[in-house]
Amino acid sequence: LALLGLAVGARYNLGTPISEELAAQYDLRPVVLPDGRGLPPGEGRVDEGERIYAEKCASCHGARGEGYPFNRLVAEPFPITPATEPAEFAIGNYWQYATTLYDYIRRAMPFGAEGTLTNEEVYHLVAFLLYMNGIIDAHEPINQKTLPQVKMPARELLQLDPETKRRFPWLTLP
Amino acid sequence: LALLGLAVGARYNLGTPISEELAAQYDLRPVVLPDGRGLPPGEGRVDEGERIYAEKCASCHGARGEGYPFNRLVAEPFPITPATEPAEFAIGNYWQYATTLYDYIRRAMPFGAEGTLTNEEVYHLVAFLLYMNGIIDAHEPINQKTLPQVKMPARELLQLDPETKRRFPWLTLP
Amino acid sequence: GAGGVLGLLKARAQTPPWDEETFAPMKTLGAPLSEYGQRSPFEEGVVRYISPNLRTRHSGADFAPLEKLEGVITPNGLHFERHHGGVPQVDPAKYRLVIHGMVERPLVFTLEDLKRFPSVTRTYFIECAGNGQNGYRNPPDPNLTATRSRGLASNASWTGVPLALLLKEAGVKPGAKWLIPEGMDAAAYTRSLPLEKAMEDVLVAYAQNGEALRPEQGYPVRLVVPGWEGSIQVKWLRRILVTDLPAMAKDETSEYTDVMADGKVLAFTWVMDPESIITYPSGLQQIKPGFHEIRGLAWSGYGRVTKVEISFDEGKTWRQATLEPPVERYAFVRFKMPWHWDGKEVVLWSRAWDEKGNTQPTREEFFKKWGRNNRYHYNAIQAWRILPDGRVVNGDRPLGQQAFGPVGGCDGEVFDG
Amino acid sequence: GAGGVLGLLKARAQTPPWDEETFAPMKTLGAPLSEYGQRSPFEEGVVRYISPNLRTRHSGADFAPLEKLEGVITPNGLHFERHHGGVPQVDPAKYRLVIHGMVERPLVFTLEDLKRFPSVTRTYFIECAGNGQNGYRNPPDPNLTATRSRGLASNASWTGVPLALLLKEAGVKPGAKWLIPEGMDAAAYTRSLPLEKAMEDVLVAYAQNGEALRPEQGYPVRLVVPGWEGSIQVKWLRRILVTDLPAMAKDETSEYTDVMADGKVLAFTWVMDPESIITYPSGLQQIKPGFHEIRGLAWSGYGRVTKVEISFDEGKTWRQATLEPPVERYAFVRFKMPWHWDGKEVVLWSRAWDEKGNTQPTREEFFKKWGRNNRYHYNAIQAWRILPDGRVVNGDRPLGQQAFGPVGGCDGEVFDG
Ligand code: HEC
Ligand code: HEC
Ligand SMILES: [Ca+2]
Ligand SMILES: [Ca+2]
Ligand SMILES: [Ca+2]
Ligand SMILES: [Ca+2]
Ligand SMILES: [Ca+2]
Ligand SMILES: [Ca+2]
Ligand SMILES: [Co+2]
Ligand SMILES: [Co+2]
Repeated sequence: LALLGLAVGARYNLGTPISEELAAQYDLRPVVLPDGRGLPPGEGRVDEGERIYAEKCASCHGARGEGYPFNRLVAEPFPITPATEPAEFAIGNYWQYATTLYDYIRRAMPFGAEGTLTNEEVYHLVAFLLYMNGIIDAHEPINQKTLPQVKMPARELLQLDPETKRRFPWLTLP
Repeated sequence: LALLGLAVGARYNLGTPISEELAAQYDLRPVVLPDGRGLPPGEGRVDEGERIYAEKCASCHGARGEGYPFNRLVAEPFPITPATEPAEFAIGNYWQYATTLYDYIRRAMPFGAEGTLTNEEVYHLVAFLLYMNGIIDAHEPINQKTLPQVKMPARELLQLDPETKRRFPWLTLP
Repeated sequence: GAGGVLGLLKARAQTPPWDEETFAPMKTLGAPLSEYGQRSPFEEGVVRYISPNLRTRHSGADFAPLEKLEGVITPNGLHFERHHGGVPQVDPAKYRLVIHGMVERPLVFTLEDLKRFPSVTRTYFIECAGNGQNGYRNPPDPNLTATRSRGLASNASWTGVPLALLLKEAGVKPGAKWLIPEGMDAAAYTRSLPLEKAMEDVLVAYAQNGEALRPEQGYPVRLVVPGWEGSIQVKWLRRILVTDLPAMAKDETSEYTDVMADGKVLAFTWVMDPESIITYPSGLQQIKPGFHEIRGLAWSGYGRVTKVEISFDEGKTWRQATLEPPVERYAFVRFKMPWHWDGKEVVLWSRAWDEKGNTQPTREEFFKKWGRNNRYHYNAIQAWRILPDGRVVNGDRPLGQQAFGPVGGCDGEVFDG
Repeated sequence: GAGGVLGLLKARAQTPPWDEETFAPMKTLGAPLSEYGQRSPFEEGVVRYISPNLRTRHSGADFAPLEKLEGVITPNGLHFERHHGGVPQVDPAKYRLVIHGMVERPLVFTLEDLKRFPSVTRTYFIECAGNGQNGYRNPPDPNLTATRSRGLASNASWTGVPLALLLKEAGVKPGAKWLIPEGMDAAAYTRSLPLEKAMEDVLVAYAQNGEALRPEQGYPVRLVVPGWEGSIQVKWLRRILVTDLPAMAKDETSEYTDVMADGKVLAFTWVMDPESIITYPSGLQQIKPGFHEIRGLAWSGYGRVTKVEISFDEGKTWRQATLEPPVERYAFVRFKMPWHWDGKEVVLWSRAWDEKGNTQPTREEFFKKWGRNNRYHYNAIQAWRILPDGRVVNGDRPLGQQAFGPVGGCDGEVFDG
């Protein structure tokens, strides 16, 4: 019976091909990779970030990022120790990749009005938060090129889970 | 560790013993067995049954048991054949044990007011329905002793399912 | 913006699976945490099928929507229902089970007592003996669905205490052979169950798929009698009389007895015969040419399903489907077969085989043995016909000229009509 | 009448389990057939536990009521919840999944497309990496229940298409190593998943315990990643980016990383360690002397649970519990042990072993390796203490004098406080 002749490995011909152009349109909040791919053109400045932060973020994260009612965003630029309370974990002492900040703010903030920030606004906020955490100077511009270069203090603590290393020997942390 | 010393086959000592007297009180609608056990004292008469039937049953089963809106209760006193439509199945042509009638009426009728008939009323109704189905004469009294003796025409059709016979060789139909 | 690209796309002959909304920005915060989750409102159409003539009745049955379900677990809200006097509401704190009759120590158990005993959780199907009744129609119903063909069956993970343990606790007296379980529904429903089966694998169950039994399935306590017809698995169980004779209760004499083609009437046909039903593609669905996975359910009251076969030529040749593990005894089994539909009319048959070597008959074979006016234990092969336009309809062929039909296994109320 | 007999009975010292109502005549007709069954009103108290401080929040978690459930299936309405921006309401007709990035053919799938692929149904647990967080408290919380100890885990029969098939359909390009699945919740939640795991056993699931996914579990489509932490099993899945680097997303860097006792922070601790929790008797329950069946749940992200042991002397000696079949890989297993409680104070411990030889540490052992300010992957043995009056309380012993506690795995919102 020829009805059942489905060769192993053959395609099922289900789903519809979508052009790169349409896929890009579907890509509403592009993923930012640690090497900077996914970052848009544009540039952020600390002072402009400060202004936007006060308007759109401070009500949840505190006037200077100290937290309340939601997460603390600002910490000293030294990594945490095992004695640091998790409530104190924040960008300066715990975040390991600066690119994550761009990805996450564009993706998920401000809470309740996600997806409303422009790419440029996100750059400003990232610059401001990196500055507040003592990671960059007030005048350092943040863009496609500079952001992936920013070294986060907590990166030196980060290691791969040993079981993950065992199962995926090729895997390294960026 | 003595904590776990539960001998195989030992009792769990769960549940509370109940006296025969209390169990009888819990036995709200006693099971009537084909040999008559479970039948109460008392006696039923066809004419009295006719009166109760008209009052409490006819609205659902038809003035003379012909059915509508619910089951037909009256049929010719001959067993069904494979050509008989199931809607025609009724006491005279399909019921195999007269005791079932007592058990069921006391247990489950009148629909919506179950458990409201007295033992005596049930006897009268059984007598009336057996009479209407041509199984007994108008003057035959129905009681603990006579009811289990009543032969139902359809009993001769009834056989044990062969698989049941195979699995439970001791099993016979009363 | 999306306009330009989409304008271009709209020109294409075949409508692509996107429109403006596909590219719409995501919404804001969703619903907060909730104590007991409900289905998506978009799933409200997945319901049990209630025959229009049974909607206002208190004795009747409704069907699990088999073709809308995946895997083998029937969700509790969709488990088929069958009752003879409506669903009683029972307060678990006031619930009592009495075991009496031919026992050394008549006992009364609270629900808490029952839960303290060693427990067993097993997945078992429960099937109404009246399942398949629509198969008695001639000519066959063209609008049949998998639900209306075999949906008086469901499958759940039941938890309870083995009835054997309760009986040992009460001490069964010599000479006892039968149990008469009784429900606390309005009909005080009773049946007769051989003690031997109870000692083997019957459960006094209090949970269904992890949570308490649903009211329609006997809350707080029911019997689960693996492999046997649903009606013997007494719900809302209030007592068990231990005795030496069967009761020959109304529902094991006037109902749930089988009128055979030779005129005999069989009593105590307890074991449910092997069954299978293709749920995809099935009646009233519509498919497109190309790849499909044929999916279905199979079960047998004789134990394990060993094999399910599918025929594309009305029984001339058969191909073996895959059974998805774990394949459990007395439980639904999901079978599957990859298939490429070329757009030509075709009829699909399925048949299950069980560990005792039983399989399903064709309709002709079934009616040679069972009477045409029987109401129970229909388990003939169900055929589905795929029409060239992709519509799926009942593929059963008429048997002769005579018109007949199921006039009901519910005391004159047909299950489905 | 009942009065006389009952009057007599009332004189007895121990109250018997009956009163006037036990002997009350049965009620009349119950409820008619219904399209979708609901729980008994008497079961309304069986709900997920929501920490009082999370009731109004849109990012949080709630707990499955483990000690109120039987068997291994978590009912869909009681499956634990965890989300970062509330539960979106998704129209299945408008739903699309896009696979793009390093693929030969970027593809868009409708829900119907996904269901046409070969399907798999398997029972898998899903556990939040933050489960067990209450174990970080010192001194231990005396009011801990099994729910609050380990209820951020649930177990369901999931149906879906293997992600491997969708990836083959799109044609993964050489050099691709990672997938970035994205949710359609407000947070457009993303994580990084190695392609290798996807090719092995990851499901793109659309059904849960037979019916469509519940909204809280990702309706209409989610990832199921057997054995791995819940947060990587992206819900409301809208697209998968195929790429060569992990995203190092917020929830795999700032959250769901583990602060070890030696000061290192571990990334990608995906596999869930073995767990067991005695659900009966457990915290805040009360038992009577006599027979009890100790019952509990065990699972491991390393595969099959091979053994569960129970200790009655805080780990000096161990006895093996019975595992109830079928024992499936990456799934809850129900363990049981018959036990006679003599009324003396006793502490119960349980520990699970898996097919890779892993077991659970004591609290001391756990904290030697994992930091006291970590928030995830707590899997130390949970102790329950039975007091002489039968009350069951947290049996964990305090560790030193220092008070500490879980300050939250939910971005500063504690799960339970
Ligand atoms: C209405 C409240 C609210 C507003 C306004 C808000 N946030 Fe947040 N923010 C939250 C919540 C809640 C979380 C935690 C989300 C979760 O559970 O994943 C969060 C998390 C974050 C985090 C991650 C913190 C961590 O270490 O995990 C960052 C960074 C952040 N917000 C930045 C911003 C910025 C920048 C803005 C303004 C554009 C902003 N937020 C506005 C509520 C808010
Ligand atoms: C309100 C409607 C109603 C009334 C009143 C009623 N019945 Fe019924 N009867 C039914 C229904 C409905 C059934 C089917 C029950 C089931 O599904 O098991 C039935 C079934 C029966 C049967 C079984 C028929 C068979 O062959 O299966 C008998 C016998 C019977 N009734 C006798 C009586 C008697 C005697 C009375 C009066 C005391 C009575 N009924 C009053 C509705 C009624
Ligand atoms: Ca039968
Ligand atoms: Ca059947
Ligand atoms: Ca009848
Ligand atoms: Ca982790
Ligand atoms: Ca854990
Ligand atoms: Ca954080
Ligand atoms: Co019936
Ligand atoms: Co989080």
